[in-house]
Amino acid sequence: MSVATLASTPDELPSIPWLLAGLALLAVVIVTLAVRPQLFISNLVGGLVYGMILMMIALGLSLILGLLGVVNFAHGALFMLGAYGAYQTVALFELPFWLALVVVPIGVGLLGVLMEVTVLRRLYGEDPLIGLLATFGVALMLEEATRAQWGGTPLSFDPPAVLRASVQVGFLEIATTRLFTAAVGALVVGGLYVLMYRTDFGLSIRAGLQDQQMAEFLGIDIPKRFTIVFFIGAAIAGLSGVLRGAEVGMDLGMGMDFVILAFVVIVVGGLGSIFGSVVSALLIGVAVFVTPVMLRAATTVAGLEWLYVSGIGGLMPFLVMIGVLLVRPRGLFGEEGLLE
Amino acid sequence: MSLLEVSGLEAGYETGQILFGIDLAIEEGEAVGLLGRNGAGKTTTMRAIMGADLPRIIDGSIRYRDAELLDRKSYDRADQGISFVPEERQLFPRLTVTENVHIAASAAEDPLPAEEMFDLFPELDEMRDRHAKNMSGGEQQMLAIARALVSNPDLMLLDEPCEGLAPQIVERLEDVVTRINDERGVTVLIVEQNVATAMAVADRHYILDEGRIVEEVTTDRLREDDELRQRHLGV
Amino acid sequence: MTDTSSDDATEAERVTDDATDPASVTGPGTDHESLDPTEAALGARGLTKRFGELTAVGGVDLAVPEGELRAIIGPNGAGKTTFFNVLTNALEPTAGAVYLHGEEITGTPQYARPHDGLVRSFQSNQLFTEQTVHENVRIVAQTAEQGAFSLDLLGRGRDLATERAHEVLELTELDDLAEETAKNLSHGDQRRLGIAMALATDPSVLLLDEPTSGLGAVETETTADLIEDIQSELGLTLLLIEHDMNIVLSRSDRITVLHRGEVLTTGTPEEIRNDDAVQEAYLGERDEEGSL
Amino acid sequence: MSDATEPTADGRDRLLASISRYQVPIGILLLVGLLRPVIAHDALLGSSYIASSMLIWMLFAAAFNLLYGYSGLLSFGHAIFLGTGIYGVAIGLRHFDLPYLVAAPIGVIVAGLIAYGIARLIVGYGEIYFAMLTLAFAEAIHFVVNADPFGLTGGADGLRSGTTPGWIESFRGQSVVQLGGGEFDLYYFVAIVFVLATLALWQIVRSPFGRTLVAIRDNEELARAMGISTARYQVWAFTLSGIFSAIAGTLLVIRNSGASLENFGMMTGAEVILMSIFGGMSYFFGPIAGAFSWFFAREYLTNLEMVAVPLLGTVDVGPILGYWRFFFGFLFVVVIVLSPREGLWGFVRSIADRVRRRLTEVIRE
Repeated sequence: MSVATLASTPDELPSIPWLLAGLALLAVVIVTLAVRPQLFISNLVGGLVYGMILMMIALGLSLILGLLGVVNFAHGALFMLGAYGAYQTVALFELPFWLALVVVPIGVGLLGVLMEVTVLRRLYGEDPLIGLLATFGVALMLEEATRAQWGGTPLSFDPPAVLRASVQVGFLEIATTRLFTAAVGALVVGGLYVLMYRTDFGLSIRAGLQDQQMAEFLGIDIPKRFTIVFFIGAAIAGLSGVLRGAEVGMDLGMGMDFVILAFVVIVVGGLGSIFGSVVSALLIGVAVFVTPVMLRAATTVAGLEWLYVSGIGGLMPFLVMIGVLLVRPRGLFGEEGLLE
Repeated sequence: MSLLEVSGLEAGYETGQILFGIDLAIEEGEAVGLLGRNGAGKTTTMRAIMGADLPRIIDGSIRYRDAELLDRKSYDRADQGISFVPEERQLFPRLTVTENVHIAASAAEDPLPAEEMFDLFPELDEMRDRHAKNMSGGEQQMLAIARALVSNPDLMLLDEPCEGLAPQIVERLEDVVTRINDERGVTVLIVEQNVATAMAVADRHYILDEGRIVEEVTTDRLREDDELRQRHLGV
Repeated sequence: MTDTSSDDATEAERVTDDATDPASVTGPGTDHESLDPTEAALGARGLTKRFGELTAVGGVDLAVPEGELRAIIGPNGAGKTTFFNVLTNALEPTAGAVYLHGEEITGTPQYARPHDGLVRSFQSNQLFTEQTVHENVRIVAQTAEQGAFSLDLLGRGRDLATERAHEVLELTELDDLAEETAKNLSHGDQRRLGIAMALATDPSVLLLDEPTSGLGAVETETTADLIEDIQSELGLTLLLIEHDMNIVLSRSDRITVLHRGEVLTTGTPEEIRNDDAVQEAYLGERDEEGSL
Repeated sequence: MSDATEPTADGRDRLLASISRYQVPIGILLLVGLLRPVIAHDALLGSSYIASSMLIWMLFAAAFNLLYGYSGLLSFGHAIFLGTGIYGVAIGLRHFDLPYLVAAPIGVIVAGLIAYGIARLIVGYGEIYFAMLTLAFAEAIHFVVNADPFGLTGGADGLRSGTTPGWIESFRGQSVVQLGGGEFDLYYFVAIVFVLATLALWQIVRSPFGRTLVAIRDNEELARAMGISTARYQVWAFTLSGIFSAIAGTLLVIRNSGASLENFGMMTGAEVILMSIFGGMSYFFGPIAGAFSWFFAREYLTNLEMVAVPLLGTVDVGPILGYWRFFFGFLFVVVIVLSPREGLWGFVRSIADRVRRRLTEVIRE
């Protein structure tokens, strides 16, 4: 069967159904722009920001996945702790948000290191499912501990005044939290890229990803580097938690919700591809926010309002994933044979 | 004092013990061959010296410059000046030639200039930005040797560096290894299925059978004694 | 099933044409193979496997007549195991075709091969480690009886398979160990169990990947005897990857030498022993001047 | 074993052999008979209230373990099937006035179809992929149920009224089955289904099909080389596991008097994993023991207010034990790190083995 796939060339022209689907999508976008321009654009921005958060979580998750072969289920819990940590700092200790922005990710990163050293280290080389289950147990413990400490009801805190304002861009008003989140997200991606592709440290990590034993034969202390990477991944999760908490608040379910979404992002983008994760996170973020608007506009214009499905936005990541899996089993930019 | 001294080494995998007491000693500056049939335990010995996760060590000792290596991690062993060209080469497939060399240099205390490697293997110079997975077997082997050499080691372990390569490339590699040993004074321990290569590179050989050293011979004796070769090596 | 496989076959042939002309790839020694692959018990034409730029198996032609014991030799890394992998479709060939008793089976899935009569053993001990020796063989026998998939929840096929498993264990002299857990067997017994499991599929063509690796001299001979006995008793066609030259030269009907993924030559043990190219490429007995 | 010399010894051996051969059915019957009276004892919970919930979750866990324990595939999405069983009955009774005996099989069949479809789509991926993809599907289906399509599922409110079959009478939290004039506790209805379903699961596990699953789990590559169509076996393992999970769901809907959204929730799928692995996935009774300890711990610990600690006097532990999940999670992680496949049941068995060995020694002397 894949003999046939081998024969097909990548620069093949898109087939008729794909062309039609693309044209239909374009038509819907135009209709939506005509009917509700402001809502469309503002949801587009909202989607991109949401995508940035997804992207940061997914990057940390995929870094650890690639390195240790473990889907770190507790990654979502670390994200959640970032948000609650910010709440503790800002609302309870009444310290500045900017302090939380620096201190909380470091604290979450250290917690991640603790987890790596006490639990995950014992599971290197084991069946990857065991690592998945162990981190899953840790995630539940963290969640329960959070419930004990901060209670089960959703919380929020007031971000500093700068972030409560909004900026006028053309006819559009964008909340500064969103701009700030987008900026931080871009910085994180850029920083990770530089670290991974422009430094010796990153080179050794990439080598360790491809052949850990050989990297150690060359004199590289891979376990130590893994711990550092774990810190970085956990800290990024904590940072995104702080940002998310500032924008929309926090609850106990956010950890699990986002770790699942981050995994969907990785699957759609293709395992092991930083670029793939970035693209798919933004794609999914936009899909979540924009689809309802487009669907509403299209059904209104066509007079088929019964076709409108409420809550379609939240379903989009999964629809995108199923679609991608059916068409490109390895994700958009996945490499063959990685982690299977 | 030998540079490397292995005594009573017993090791194995989950499926069973492979080594049943290996004793060997290598002096500084020597080039020594480790020969034997398939499954005799040659690769297992090499991996044990290098401190790989597997095999499990059951008993014995590995002393390097008179210090015990067994309780050291493999990256510590590399730091002490041991480098390894494993069977199957184990290049980093999605790193470029330059990166493969650079990573070894960056991990070493006193590396050789990468340019020297490219002088040694002009073929590699022409494909600096190529990913290792896209190279031919011979080019990969050159890169594996360059990667091991760039860290400026005192002891170099080579596990079947010539397997599956064309005769003229085998000759190139034999020549390079000989020069590394003669000109740079790097001590060499080489595992070879190809007895001719082992004889071309090394002066002295240990012959392994069923996890034990059964014979220690000079190259001359090995060349002359057909019966010996036939008995232990099947050639 | 037949429909899809023939589709795949044509697809594969087209790839072959695009990629390499089989006639031009084949090495100089291939005229030793007088039989057409489609008329052999097991045949291959232009079989190729590439990993990226690396050609592990490059356009191999092969035709093993019914009932022959054919040895495949070659230095490490010559592509012998990869060749087995593409023959059994554990790895999908990049190009080329595989024939079994005259029928092309190139595109059929890996699990379908044993049901067609082509089965292989593994170089390292691959077993269902947690189960008993008997259970290991019985599961394979049951698969042979019931097909690649069977939702047999009531155990109707169990007795037949049990009987067959006993027969195979007797044949391979493992019956005393039938209730032992596979992972507790000695290395040699594990190797034998691997062969027993392959036999339980009731094959017509058996591929053995270094059945004596890791065995001592005595065990090696016993295993070789066993293989010969089994072959004559069951009338199998046998393809054997083997490092031990004594065994190869004394037991095989003909020998195919692989070198860097290509067939260097094929011939009787006598011919191979006297072939200079083989001596140079494989046995390494060449002039000392050239190498020093 | 078969060539015993003395006829009496032969008879005893045969009895022992058949006991060991049928220890699972015997165990199941013992379990069903003893569970209710034992936990009602004052030294334990002092109430039989949760006995039927325990049985239902035991069935769910055993069904889950058909997949993970015997085929090595981990599913985070088994809430899908439990939930489909629950909602199948609830929707059938409430919206279509179907009798329970029609609605329940429909729910089970639908769950089987969903399982088959999902498995076909994802069974070829690696283990981690598979696990995470089941979770993604569970989230997606949770989402759909929450959206209340066509007013069928009741969204976040779930379905309560009109979902109890007519032959169930509930008062003061006890459910009673009324059948042909007589009446008996719901526990016995659940027990009958439980026995039938677990016996069927046991038969699956020991059938040629089940043995092949274990072989695939052991060595997938070898299985394929020996002619086993591994993907199809795994698809069917997933489907059967889904079907039996749905059977548990058709019971749970009666026990809980209705369907709630959280039946499809992430935590439902998570709990069955925790129970099964904590109990010990290598054994048929492992997950069953795990479900028992989960419910027992929950009831026992949350009812515990004061604990007498030597030197410290009584300590008010109520507030801490309210977060019993934290401690269960901790124990779970310990089990995973120490012996991922053995669990509680493996521990119990090793102790039992030691006692038996000690006893035979004593008897011999």
